[in-house]
Amino acid sequence: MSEAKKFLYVNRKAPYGTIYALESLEVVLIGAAFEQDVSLAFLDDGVFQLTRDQNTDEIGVKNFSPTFRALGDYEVTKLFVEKESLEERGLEPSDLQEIMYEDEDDDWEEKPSIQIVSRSEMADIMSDQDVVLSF
Amino acid sequence: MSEAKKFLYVNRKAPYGTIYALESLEVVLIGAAFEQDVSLAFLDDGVFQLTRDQNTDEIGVKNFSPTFRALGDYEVTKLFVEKESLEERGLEPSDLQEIMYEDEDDDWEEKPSIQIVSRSEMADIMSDQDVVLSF
Amino acid sequence: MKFGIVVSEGPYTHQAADTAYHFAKAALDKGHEVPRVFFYHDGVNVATNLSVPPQDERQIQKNWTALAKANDIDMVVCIAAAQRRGILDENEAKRQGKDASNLAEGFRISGLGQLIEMGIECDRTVTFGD
Amino acid sequence: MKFGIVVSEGPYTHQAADTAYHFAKAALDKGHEVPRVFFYHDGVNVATNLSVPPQDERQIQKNWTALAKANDIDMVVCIAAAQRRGILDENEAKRQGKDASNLAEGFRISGLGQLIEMGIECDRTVTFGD
Amino acid sequence: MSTLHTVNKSPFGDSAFNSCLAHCKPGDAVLLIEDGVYGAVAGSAVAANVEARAGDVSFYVLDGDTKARGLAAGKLIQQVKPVGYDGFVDLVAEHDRTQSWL
Amino acid sequence: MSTLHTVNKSPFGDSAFNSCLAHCKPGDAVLLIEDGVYGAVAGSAVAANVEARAGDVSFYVLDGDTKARGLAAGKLIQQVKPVGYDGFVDLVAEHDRTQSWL
Repeated sequence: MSEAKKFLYVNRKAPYGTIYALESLEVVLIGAAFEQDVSLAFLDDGVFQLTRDQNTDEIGVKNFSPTFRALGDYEVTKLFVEKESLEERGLEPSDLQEIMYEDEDDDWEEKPSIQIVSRSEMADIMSDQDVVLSF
Repeated sequence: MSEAKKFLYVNRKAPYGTIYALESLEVVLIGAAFEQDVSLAFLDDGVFQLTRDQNTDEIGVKNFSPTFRALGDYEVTKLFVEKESLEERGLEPSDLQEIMYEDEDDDWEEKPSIQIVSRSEMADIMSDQDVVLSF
Repeated sequence: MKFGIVVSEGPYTHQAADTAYHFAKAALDKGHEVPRVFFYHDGVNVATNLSVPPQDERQIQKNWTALAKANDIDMVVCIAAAQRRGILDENEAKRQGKDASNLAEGFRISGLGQLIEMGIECDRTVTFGD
Repeated sequence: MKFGIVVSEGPYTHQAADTAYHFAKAALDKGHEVPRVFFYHDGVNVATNLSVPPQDERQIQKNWTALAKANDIDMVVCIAAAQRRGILDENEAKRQGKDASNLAEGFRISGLGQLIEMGIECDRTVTFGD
Repeated sequence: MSTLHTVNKSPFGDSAFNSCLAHCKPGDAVLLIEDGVYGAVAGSAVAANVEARAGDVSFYVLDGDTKARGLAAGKLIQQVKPVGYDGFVDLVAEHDRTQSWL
Repeated sequence: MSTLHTVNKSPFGDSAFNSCLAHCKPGDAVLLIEDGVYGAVAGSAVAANVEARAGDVSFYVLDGDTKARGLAAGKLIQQVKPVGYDGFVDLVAEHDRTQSWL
């Protein structure tokens, strides 16, 4: 197999109303085993996937938001969240759950996986990929 | 059975990209046999259902737009199209196909089934129904 | 009051079938009647008995089947929509020369007239879709 | 060039499966390769062999089966997505205790790894969805 | 004679909510369900559209759907009232017809 | 290094097209397919957004989809070029990656 490719998973849809967010996460988890260079983009309604304190008891749908916190264990550590998308939706970065990973290159220091980026930075990230998978 | 109910079929989606427009039309055709008071509303992207000169040869999907012209034979003669929706989409009433019916109460005179109405008139039509089916 | 319910999207992909289920249950709990639920568009896919979701997810088809059984709900699947999407009862499978069928218990396949009839005979019609 | 194709929506309801089909055909006509098509989300419903659309509509499943046969395309249906939606091959049906299966000829059921592998090994990956 | 409107899609991704607001009449009610509940978030780019109609239209949000999405009551526009599935049933019964903005 | 963006939903009903325009870069191409072709209609409420980017981004429309929807060439924004499925394949091959705005 050739060297690692850059994979970007683009998340533009809200959770629960449709299954795309959950099934996207399932791809990310499986894909982690392939040791590619993986990034996740959250923009537009996709930023809603990361809100804290999701409680799905009343709607009877499985709450998959804790799974995002496990991504670090799969070495998926680059979650880019678009600032403008948050603002338009009345959200602050503090409305998102904390997602951490241990950086093996920096004495296993705990670092945040979520990076808030501007729309223009998001465009740069998108244009620097080999494979873009949209859900 | 009690007296006729007012049924409104609301069409807000474009044809071909999704099947809703076609399957909505199938309901209208079957529903015509029940002798209720039927109206069709075309607003938002639903106005695109009525454009003339649709030719689906290249995409391999069945062209169902001629069926609208048969609605008069089923005594479905009230097709309300929202003016503002047309304008936002760069369409004129003349971009829509002609759909006629023969008015049995007026010596079978040929009359247009499409009535262009304002958004506010559309809201009045919607609020004067017994059953609203959205597709 | 009599509530007629339309389900227009498939299970799991859209929340519509879930919301419709919770709505029907709440209506029945309040003493209303739900004489019929009509499954149209991708909603017909709710009626497949071949769905095997993970154990920790809700069982959408089984929940509907149980609710209908307990409350005598007539669950109608549109025949034209079902044929396009591959939902067949035994008779239809035989007629079409297919050696398998997949319509779950509690659902029946019929025509769009049942939707109009529901609209006429119920006090309220509520659509759940996308 | 090698094109990998993802189909994310079900047949007839969305145009995605049609556009993907025409795209794959055009790529092959131009001498490109289409080693694999991956069916995910409602795209798995393309693979049902119980669909019986009206005679005057296109036969989406049959068209894909024929294209794959003629061009040696590996058509993979995601197992997790298929189980939720009721698409089973014979083995899976047996394993789940179901007495019917509905996976059409030319499709095979496998895991999401096949999607990643396609992304790695193809020069381009194109997704058709909604 | 009044109408219950339901909206189930995010107002940021889909035009259904705005179209609903443009077509509902004084005395009508709008119930936000599923991804439609995002229309009830305070301080968003569409919040002003809700506030502008809150005088003559009643706004409701399906409680289970807001909780699922992590939207605490304090995050919501003040004039929007939370209801459960039972409240949804009452709203359908109280209004003459229900129009789903799909 | 450039990207082909595809948009398959109407810009009047869905925000995907506007988000695509806000994220594509000079030298990229945008191909409108399926219901996305409505974004190419001249004189619409979104036509100005296309015209504003037409200097640095190339716009294409899938010909079969415009014909299906009754959009004659004369109805389309001048800077948008029609292509067939074969042209779609070429665009994918010519750009380094394809991003679908679903």
